[in-house]
Order: sequence, then C-alpha cells, then structure tokens
Amino acid sequence: MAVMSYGEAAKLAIAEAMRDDQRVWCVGEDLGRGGVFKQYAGLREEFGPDRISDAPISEAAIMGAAFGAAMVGTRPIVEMRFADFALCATDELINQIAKARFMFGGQSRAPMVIRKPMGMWRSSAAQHSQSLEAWYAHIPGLVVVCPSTPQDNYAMMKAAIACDDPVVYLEHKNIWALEGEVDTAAPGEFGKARLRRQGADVTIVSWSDCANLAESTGATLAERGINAEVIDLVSLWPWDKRAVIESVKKTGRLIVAHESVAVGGFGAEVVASVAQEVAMRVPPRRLGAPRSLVAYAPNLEDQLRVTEEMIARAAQEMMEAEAA
Amino acid sequence: MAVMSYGEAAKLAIAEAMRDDQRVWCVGEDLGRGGVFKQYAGLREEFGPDRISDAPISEAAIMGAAFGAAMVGTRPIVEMRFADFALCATDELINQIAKARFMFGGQSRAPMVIRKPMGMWRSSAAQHSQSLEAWYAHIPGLVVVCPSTPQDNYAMMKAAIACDDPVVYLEHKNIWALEGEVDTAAPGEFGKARLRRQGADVTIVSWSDCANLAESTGATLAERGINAEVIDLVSLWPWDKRAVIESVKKTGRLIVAHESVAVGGFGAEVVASVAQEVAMRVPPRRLGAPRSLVAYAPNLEDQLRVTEEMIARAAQEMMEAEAA
Amino acid sequence: MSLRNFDAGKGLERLVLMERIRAFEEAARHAAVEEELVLGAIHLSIGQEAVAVGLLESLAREDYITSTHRGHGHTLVKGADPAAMMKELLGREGGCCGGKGGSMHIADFGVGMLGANGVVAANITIAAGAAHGVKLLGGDQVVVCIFGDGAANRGPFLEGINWAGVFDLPILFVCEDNRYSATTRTADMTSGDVGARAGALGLNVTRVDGNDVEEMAAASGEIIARIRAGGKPEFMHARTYRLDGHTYFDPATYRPEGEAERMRAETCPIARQRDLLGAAGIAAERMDAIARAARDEMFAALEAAKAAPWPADDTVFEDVQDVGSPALEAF
Amino acid sequence: MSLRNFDAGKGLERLVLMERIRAFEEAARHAAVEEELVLGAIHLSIGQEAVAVGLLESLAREDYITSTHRGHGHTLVKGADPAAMMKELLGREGGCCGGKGGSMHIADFGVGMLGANGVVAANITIAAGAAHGVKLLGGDQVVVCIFGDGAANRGPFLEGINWAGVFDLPILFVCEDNRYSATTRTADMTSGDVGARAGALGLNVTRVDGNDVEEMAAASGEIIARIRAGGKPEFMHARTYRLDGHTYFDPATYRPEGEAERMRAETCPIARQRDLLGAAGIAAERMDAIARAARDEMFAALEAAKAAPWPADDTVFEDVQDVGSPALEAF
Ligand SMILES: Cc1ncc(C[n+]2csc(CCOP(=O)(O)OP(=O)(O)O)c2C)c(N)n1
Ligand SMILES: Cc1ncc(C[n+]2csc(CCOP(=O)(O)OP(=O)(O)O)c2C)c(N)n1
Ligand SMILES: [Mg+2]
Ligand SMILES: [Mg+2]
Repeated sequence: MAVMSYGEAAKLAIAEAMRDDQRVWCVGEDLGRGGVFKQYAGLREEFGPDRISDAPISEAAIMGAAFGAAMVGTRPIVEMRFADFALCATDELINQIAKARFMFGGQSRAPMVIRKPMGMWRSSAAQHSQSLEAWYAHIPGLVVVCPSTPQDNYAMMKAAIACDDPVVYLEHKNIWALEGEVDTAAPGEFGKARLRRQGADVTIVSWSDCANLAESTGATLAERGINAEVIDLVSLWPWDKRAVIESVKKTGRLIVAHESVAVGGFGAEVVASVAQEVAMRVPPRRLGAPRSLVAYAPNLEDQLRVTEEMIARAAQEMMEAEAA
Repeated sequence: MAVMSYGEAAKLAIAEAMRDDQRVWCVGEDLGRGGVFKQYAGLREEFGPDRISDAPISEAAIMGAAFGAAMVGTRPIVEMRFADFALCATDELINQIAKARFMFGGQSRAPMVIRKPMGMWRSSAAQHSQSLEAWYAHIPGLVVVCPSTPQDNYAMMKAAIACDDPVVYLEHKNIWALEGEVDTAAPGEFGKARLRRQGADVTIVSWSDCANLAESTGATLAERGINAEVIDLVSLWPWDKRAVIESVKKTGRLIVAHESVAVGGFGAEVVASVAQEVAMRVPPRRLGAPRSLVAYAPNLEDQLRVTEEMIARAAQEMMEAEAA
Repeated sequence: MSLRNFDAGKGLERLVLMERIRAFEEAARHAAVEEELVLGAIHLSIGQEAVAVGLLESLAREDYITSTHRGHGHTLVKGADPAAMMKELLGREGGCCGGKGGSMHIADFGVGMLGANGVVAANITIAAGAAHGVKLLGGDQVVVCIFGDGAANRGPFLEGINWAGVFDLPILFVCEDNRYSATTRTADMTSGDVGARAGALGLNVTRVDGNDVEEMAAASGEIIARIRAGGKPEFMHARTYRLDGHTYFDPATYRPEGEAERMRAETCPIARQRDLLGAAGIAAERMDAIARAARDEMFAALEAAKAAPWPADDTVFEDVQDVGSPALEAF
Repeated sequence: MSLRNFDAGKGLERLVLMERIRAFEEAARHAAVEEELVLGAIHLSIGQEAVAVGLLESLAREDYITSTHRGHGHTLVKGADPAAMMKELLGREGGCCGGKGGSMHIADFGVGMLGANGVVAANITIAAGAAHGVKLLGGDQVVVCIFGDGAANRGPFLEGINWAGVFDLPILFVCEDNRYSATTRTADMTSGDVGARAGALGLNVTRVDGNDVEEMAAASGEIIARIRAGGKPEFMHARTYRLDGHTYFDPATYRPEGEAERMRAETCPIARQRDLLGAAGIAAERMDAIARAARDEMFAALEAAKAAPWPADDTVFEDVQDVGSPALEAF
C-alpha cells in the first residue's frame, strides 16, 4: 500500500479513471496550471487541454455546460475551487442537474462529480470557509460525499466517477497534505460508514475533517477510561443510518460533531433519526459551529471551531450524567 | 377586525409600511402589473413605478441591486416570484447579503425582505414547487419566516419590513386566497410560535401551510379522543424552542410535520433540539416529503404530500405504542 | 418573401408543420380551458410557429436542441410524437416524461430534444455544454439553443455564449423575440441590443423576420450548414410576436390597445404562408385540408391522452437517483 | 502623456498617492512573507496603482465605490486610514472591519468605500444597486464600480450593467484589465471584447491606458462629471498589468518569459509618472523623498498594526444579526 496525501489520492483516482474511460474529463478555472490547490498538477501534461480544461470565471457555465456535456455522453468532473463559489451555480446544480433525470422521466442522466473544497482554512473569512453539506443532503437527486482520509478520497473519488448520479464531492481544504496509506484495491462504497474506532461507551459520529478530530478524541478519551466508538459517515447521502443506530443501541450515548453550523446542520438529521429509533441512556449531543459567520482573525475563527476538548468534555459529561 | 386573504394581508402590510416610510420600495419582475400572484395589485397606482419597480429577468441583479440599495439607506422588498428562481441569486443572498454586516465589522446593514413564494402548487412540477426553508435557517445572518395565516402574513410582513436584518420571507403559494381575520394592532414577533390548539396528549409542531393541516388534524384527533397541542412556529429563525420544549415536557410526545423533504429538513432540527433536552414518552416522529422530486401528474404529486391522515395516524400510533 | 425561387413543395411542408403546431396548442388549450385536464401552466407559441419550423428543418434527428417553457413547437418539429406530448401535458402514463414533467419540462431525447426548461435562460449553458460534449466525443451533431428575449437579461446568456465562443462549439443560439417577458414589454427592461450583445461576445449575428417561415428556413439552413462544416458558434435574432397571453390563462391586457389584433391580422406566420402559397397557385382548399388534418391529428392525440391512465403511483420514487434512491427500502 | 497642459502640482499629488499604495502593499507583503503576520491570502495591485489614483480623484468623500479582492489601492485612495487597513490585514482590533474581514473584505463606509469582495463580479450588481438607492433617495452621489478582466465573464457583469442602463443610474463601471485571471491569461477564456460587451448593453465606453495616471485622471474626470451632471451610466476599460503574482505567494511562472520584466521596465505607472515629472523639471530627490515618506508612513502603519491586540473573542458573535443573534442567551 502506498502512502500518499489526501490531495494526491484523489488525483490518482482521477488519473486512473481518465485512463480507463475516455469520456471522463475535468473542467474548472486554472486547471491547466494544476488548480488552485494543485489537485490537478501534472494531469494536463498527460491528458491534454481538452480533458483537463480551463474555464472562464463562469461558475454557472462551468456547472451548466458540464451538465450539458454529461447529457450527451461525457462524464465531467467539475471543479468549483471553493465550495462558496459553487453558490454562483446553484440553479444549475439544484434546479437542473439534480432534477433532470426525474423531470424528463428517466430519459437523461447526469453522471458528474462536482468537487467543492469546503471548510475553514486559516483566515479565509466568511466567503471562503463554508461547510454546506447539509444543503446538498436535503436535495433529492444528489449523492453527497465528505471524505476525510487519503484512503477514502481515493476510493470515493473512484466510486463517484463511476456513479451515474451527480455526486457533490466535498473535500476539506485543510487536509490536502494529510498523509495516509491507500489501498487502491479497496472499493469505495456510498452509504457505508467507516468505523474509526471501536468502543462501547459512547458513539461519536462525524465526517469530513472533523472525523479526524473525532478519532483523536477517541484516543484521548481512552486515556481517561472512556471507550468511544468513532464513526466516520464518509457519505451523507446515502448515509449509514444502520451502522449509527446499531452503535447507539450498544453504547446508549450519541454525540454528533461537525464543523458546519449546528443549527440545521446534518447533525440534526443524525440525532433526529437515532432519536426516532433508539431510546438512549442520556440525551444526545450535537457539536457544531455557533450560528455565526467565519471571521478572519485567528482568535475569532477559533471561537467557531469544534475542538477535541469540546468533544471529550461532552463525552465525559454524558458518562457522568448517568452515573449521577 | 377585517377579514382578508393571506395575499391581501401582506399587501396591506406593505402598503402601510410604504406610506409610513419613503425608503421602503418593492422590486421584481412584473410587479407593475401586480406580480405573478397579484400580491402587488394596485400598489403601483398608489406608489408609482419607482417604488413598485419592474425588473429585468435578472434574479442575481434583483437580489444584488436591492442589497446595494439597502446599503445606501433604502429598505427594499425583493420579489423572487417562485422560491425556486431565488436559486439564481444564491451567491447574492448567502455570500453577500447574509455576510456583509459581519464581514465589514458592523459598518453596513441589509434591511431587506426577500419574498420567496414556496411550496407545492398543483402540478407545477419540480422547478416550481420547492420548500427550502431548512437551507436558510442554516445560514447565519438570515431571519426566516414562514407564515401560514392572514394574521401572521400581515403582522410578520410588518415586522420583517421594520427589521434591520435580511428576512427570508417564505409565503406558501397554495394559500394566497385563504381568508381569515386580521387584527392590525397585534404586532408580529420573530421567534414567537403561535399556539394553534391546546392539548395535553401530543405536541404537533409545524409551519407554513402545513400548520393549517396540523390544526385541522388537531380537530380530527379530538373527535378520536386525542388532545393534540398544535404549534405553528411562524418563524424558523429564530424559532420558539422554549414553547416547543415546554409543550413536549407536558405531552411527552412530539410530531413535527412539514411539506419539505424530511431528510435534512428543519424538522430534524426541531426533533434533535427537543431530544437533547426532554426525555419523551415515545420516540418522536417526523413527517415530511420523501427524498424524491415533485412530479407533475397529480397522483404522483400526492405521493409526496403529508396528509391529515398521516399526522393523525402518527399521533394515534404514539398513543397506542405507550398503551401497549 | 418574393416568389422568385420559391419552392411551393417545401412551402407546403412548412405550412403543414406550422398548422400542426398551431393545432397541437389549440388542442392543449382546449384541454386546459374547456376540460380542465391540464393542471399546470402551459405557455402557447401561437403566432411564433414559423421560428420553430424554419429553424429546425435543417437539423437531423441526431442533432440536439434545448428549449424553453414555450417549447411545444420546437419539440414537435424536432420529431416528438404529439400523442406522447399530449399525454405529458395531461400528466398521463405514456407521456414523454412519464407524466413527471408536464409542459414546461417536455423532452424527447430519442429525437435529440434535450428538454424544455422552467428556468428562464438555464438552457443556454446546458446547450453550450451539449455542444462541448459533442466536440469532446468527436461527434458531428449541431446544437440549436432557443430562448426568449427576456432570457437575454440573465447571466447565463453571457456565460453560455462566451463559453461557446471560447471553446469554438458547434452551436446556434436563437433568440425567439416575441417582444414580451411574461407581462412586461422586454424593451422596457433591456438596455442596448440583444444581437449586439452576442456580437460583442464574438459571435456572428443574423437578424431575421421570425414570422416569415421561408426567410427563417433560408437563413437557418445557411447558418447550420456553416456550423456543420466546422464553423464557429453563431447567433440568430428572430423577431416574432406572441399572439396569446403568457400562459393560457393570461388575458394579456397589458398590451397596447389593438396591438395583438393588428399583429394577428398582419403578421400571423400561417396566414402569411398561405398567402404566399396562394400566390404560387396552391388552392385554398388544399391548404384548408392541411389545417383540418392537423386539427384532426391533434385532437385525436388529445383523445388518446384522455384515455391514458395516470402513471403508477410508485413511479414517483423512480428515476430520482440510483445511489440512495427513495425507492430503496432503507429510506 | 505629453507635457502640454501638464499640471506638475497635480502630477506630484498623483505620484504621492501611487507611492502610498505601492508602499502600503510592500509593507503588507513584508508582513505576510517576512513576518507571517498576514494569514489570509492578499492580492497586490503593484503595477496597477495608476488606475486607482487616476480614477478616484474626481470623487467626493460622499461618493461610493465597490471593489474587488485586489482593493487596497482603491480603498486607500478613497480615503481610508492605512493604519486601520493594515490592522485589518493583520486581523487586529481597530481594523476597519474589526478583524472580521481581512484583505478581501476591506471596507470603509465612512469614506464611501462599500467593500471589497471575495466573489469575482459580485460587486457589480451591488454597485448598480447602490446607484439605484442614490437615485431613489434623490442623492447626488456617483458610484464607481471596479472589477477585473476576469469578472467580465460572469453573469453579474451582464445583469448589473443592463440594470444600470435600464434604470439610468449614476454609475461608472471600470474594468481594471491586468490581463490575468488568477493563473489564466484572460484572453484565452474570453470571446469577443469586454468594452464591446458594455457597448452592446447600451453604455458609452471609454478605453484608456490604465498605466498612465494622467490619462486615467483626465478621462475619469470627464466621465464622472458627465455622470454627475445627470448623465447615463458609463463604462471604462482600463488596460494595465499585474506586476506580481495573483496572491503574494504566487510566483506567476505561467507568464511568458520576460513579460513581467519587460512590463516592469516599460510600463510601471510610478516610473512613468516620475519620468514625466522629471521632464517637467521636478527633481529626482524630491520624488525620492515622496517615496520614502510613503514607505515610512506605511511601515509605521504596520508597526501600529503589530502593536494592536486581537479583537475580543466575543466580537465573533456580534454584528451577525439583531433578531436571533448568536450573542443572545437563547441560542
Ligand atoms: C429565472 C427565472 N425567472 C423568472 C421566471 C418566470 N418566467 C417564466 S417565463 C418568463 C418570461 C420569459 O420571457 P422570454 O424569455 O421572453 O420568453 P417568452 O415567455 O416570451 O417565450 C418569466 C419571467 C422563470 N421561469 N425563471
Ligand atoms: C465567483 C468566483 N470565482 C472564482 C474566484 C477565485 N478567484 C479569485 S480572484 C480570481 C481572478 C480574478 O481575475 P480578475 O477579475 O481579472 O481580477 P484580478 O485578480 O486580475 O484583479 C479568481 C478566479 C472567486 N473569488 N469568485
Ligand atoms: Mg419573450
Ligand atoms: Mg485580471
């Protein structure tokens, strides 16, 4: 198994898919020079400017044109640069791409991967830091993926490219350089959570970079005598409801932690779904950003972050609450 | 108290506010001819074409320009025609309007009312039927209102126009003609739920047109011997968490019903928030649309609707579950 | 249109197509108004038939078009089955979109009709992308993208046309200018000139009388041949007039008095084509028979639609998505 | 620029402003690169100073501008305090946005600077709206909206300019064309001509050498006077060149070899203005002193910023919204 970074892992998946299938191509601003995070570095040299295509600063056209090209038989990978800019193409994604197959009675498909680098990235402020995965999970027709490790960024990218549905693919831009082993033979599966740590005391559900935080919190908690089960959802639609429910049935305690705003976040979906099916030992907890905007000053930005200590404290309180 | 329709009630509120404050104006496509649902009929005659302003088919410009005009001291009411088309102005609403005051350190305000007629309206199909209130509730900086009665459409419109924050104002397009008494002296309050029916057995939380369904379900349930407490949230941000929690503490049973897609809907926020604070007698229930798209054929459309019978059945099952 | 070089045989074919569009829409309106069988909004192109007919005759079945909320005519001319279209308007099984789309989302991918659209101008970037896909796949199809005058004020107009210019795509953009955007005179909300906009975006622009089916056909034929021969994207501004309201239930009282009546009398493309054919010696009876046949065909399509059942309830869970489909047990 | 009619006094004032912009950005770059005190991306306008200076001198404090991610120069010339700006870049208390915005959201409403923007072209519709607001309120301010060449490919370019034309607003749109959009040569992704686009949208278009501050000032003065006198919206296409990378950490290796060096040697607006002033008899020492003073001012601003504390933690919950504020207990 090779060790590679989160960014390289997705790039490898794309390169392999492009070698296998001539219909796959990538389009976005500055891709010819490797893309803003170098996620495409070197690909133009291998695949040429038509398949690693630059684009005007026209997010609506990037999204809309890629969709048109998908309808006639290509398989585009669309680069939105920052998830925030994808909001300039919301009609195209929500009203067109997500709905076309249904509205047209199954006549068309939109086999597309829509890459939207998400999340806080030191001092990028309110227009370059958003995490809106909850929005996309709410939209019928879309598949939503939030990988957190090189392994999953490889395997899920492969799966996303192979998928005939439009996949909103949210990479976290804070972890491009995160390294890890990648087993290229292990297939990515939508709706299959990754068990990051086994434990019987408390279930911690997370995704995207926050899942890495959740895993390390698990280690910290173990030192304090609490065995957390850490579940990385990997994909939010479909999501592995069964895995979470089985875990909470075992632990009786649920924490959901995510970087995005807590109010109306996907954590609410997880907590609500579990609450509808499992009687828990103590009330569940959600940890997410307060309903405020991402600020530029680092100390202000830090006020919005879910931290290891916050998760650990929540777990400890849940253990103590019951003991009391 | 005058009896008027839901549509007329908002129009009256706007007319009164425009008489009181010269800075208030309305802008959107076809407003000069009264707007697509006649919500502005007659206003141009009183206020002239500058204050009841037509617009090009340029949703991004309608939203962006209204915001610019708000920054220099006017108070625009923005008409988006169908909530679906507002997606053409998502960057403007989410990245600009919701964030400006914060990003600029409090130097600016966006006192705007953004009207987005929402919801299913017989055979309007997937691009003219969406309910995305959950999206806006998730966005810091926005106030979100979903009135369901003439009274609230009057009072909340008045409050929204007076508010210095941007208010996403979601009227349900199925109930323009719904009539009711309007007390123009009763002020609208954000974050204050309306108790549509008192009861001790089960709490039914809803908003928008579904709240009307919830209320009539309450009557039906009463005939079956179940006393439901029906709460209409009226505004989703802020929302009256206290009122809901107090009610569920009393009834021990919670149903949330809304027209929008259940997955990732605001119902998840309500259920999760309650689950975090109240130990319920039976698991809470969420009723919303399946994660499918709104279809044109009436029988297909009906498959997606929450019905009175569904809510009533859920309540009965919850009563029986415990009895069993 | 003068009689020089006029091919009456072709002219009759064009009349047939225009009459079929007109009859389809009259049947649809009948179904909506008299029988209340069409539940959603439908937008009629009565008075604009020459654009669809003249524009699309040079396309092959494999070529692609994208259309708007006012797309019955385009769809029909591209080759869709009127019975399937009518079933779609009535939301029935056998409708071209299975009853899921209705008039505003009418589509027939089998004949290269990639969809009407309920969002003004959204089809512009999509069409540019279809042409982009054709180019990437090495195909030789041409794409025709039709939109209204109001659509020229939305951002995708700029983004989509620039895209086609940058990537040199085989596409013809057609502004079907019927002077109105819903209830608004488009000129009042438009600064500058629509054709000039496309010109400034680097495209060759052709302006035509969209109510003259012969002129439409001649101009379109030349342009599409140029594009097919490997030329650049082009733009056509076709002036026409919407004789009816925006939707079938719009009385269109906002128009200047007498405008619609005058336009109906002077510029109806069907009447003009009949005059031309008459001058070329075609008997009125023959043309009346064409109109009658069209009417019979379309009212028969309506009867077929009325007889069709509703789609099966559970189709509402199909064709949403494969992965995480609402049809799966788990959800 | 010839010496005929050259006003050396004015010319010196313009040099001062250009040197101040240059020095501000060099101090900012120093803070970013050498001291790692600027954490977010900053976009320098080094080489483009003449646009900001020539463009904005005809504005009064009450007039409005909107700017882009590359907005330090515009903000400074509009009258913002460089110390407050530098504090903002360092994310400190006393920054013009309280440390919440940083370089890309720099704004000073007190001097009519309505904000930089992190979203390309988003400021175009906002600026049109500011002018709309001015007109509705009966004010006499003029709005200047500045954006890059890359922004002309986004939809809001069309929508915002059309809006200004339709409503006849007091606004000047300025495309600050530095030839690049991030790492892409804009021409490669642009079909047609940017000025022609604005012309087709009904606006009068003026093309200027944006590296000639005297030409910029003369042209801008005339246009703004026309607009202030009740004229129509106008458009200016100012050609310039970005001497540095897109962000301070971009080495800009994608440019043709020698291009940047040649442009630096031939077209730097500061060097050109010094040449002109020299020819008009201004001593080099006097101009050196201006540059030194600007440097001193801006490095002092940097020192002041470094000495400033972080904003109070709980300000992150302020100025989100009044109703449902995260600062309230309830949430
Ligand atoms: C983005 C968007 N805004 C508004 C509408 C509502 N609408 C439907 S058709 C129409 C008028 C379109 O005018 P035009 O493009 O000239 O086409 P026409 O109806 O004249 O064929 C409008 C405003 C819409 N469907 N989509
Ligand atoms: C909508 C949007 N797309 C992409 C970006 C990323 N981006 C930031 S600056 C820039 C280049 C802008 O080029 P131009 O408008 O010419 O301005 P310049 O940087 O040259 O001043 C890009 C693509 C963005 N900020 N917003
Ligand atoms: Mg029209
Ligand atoms: Mg540029």
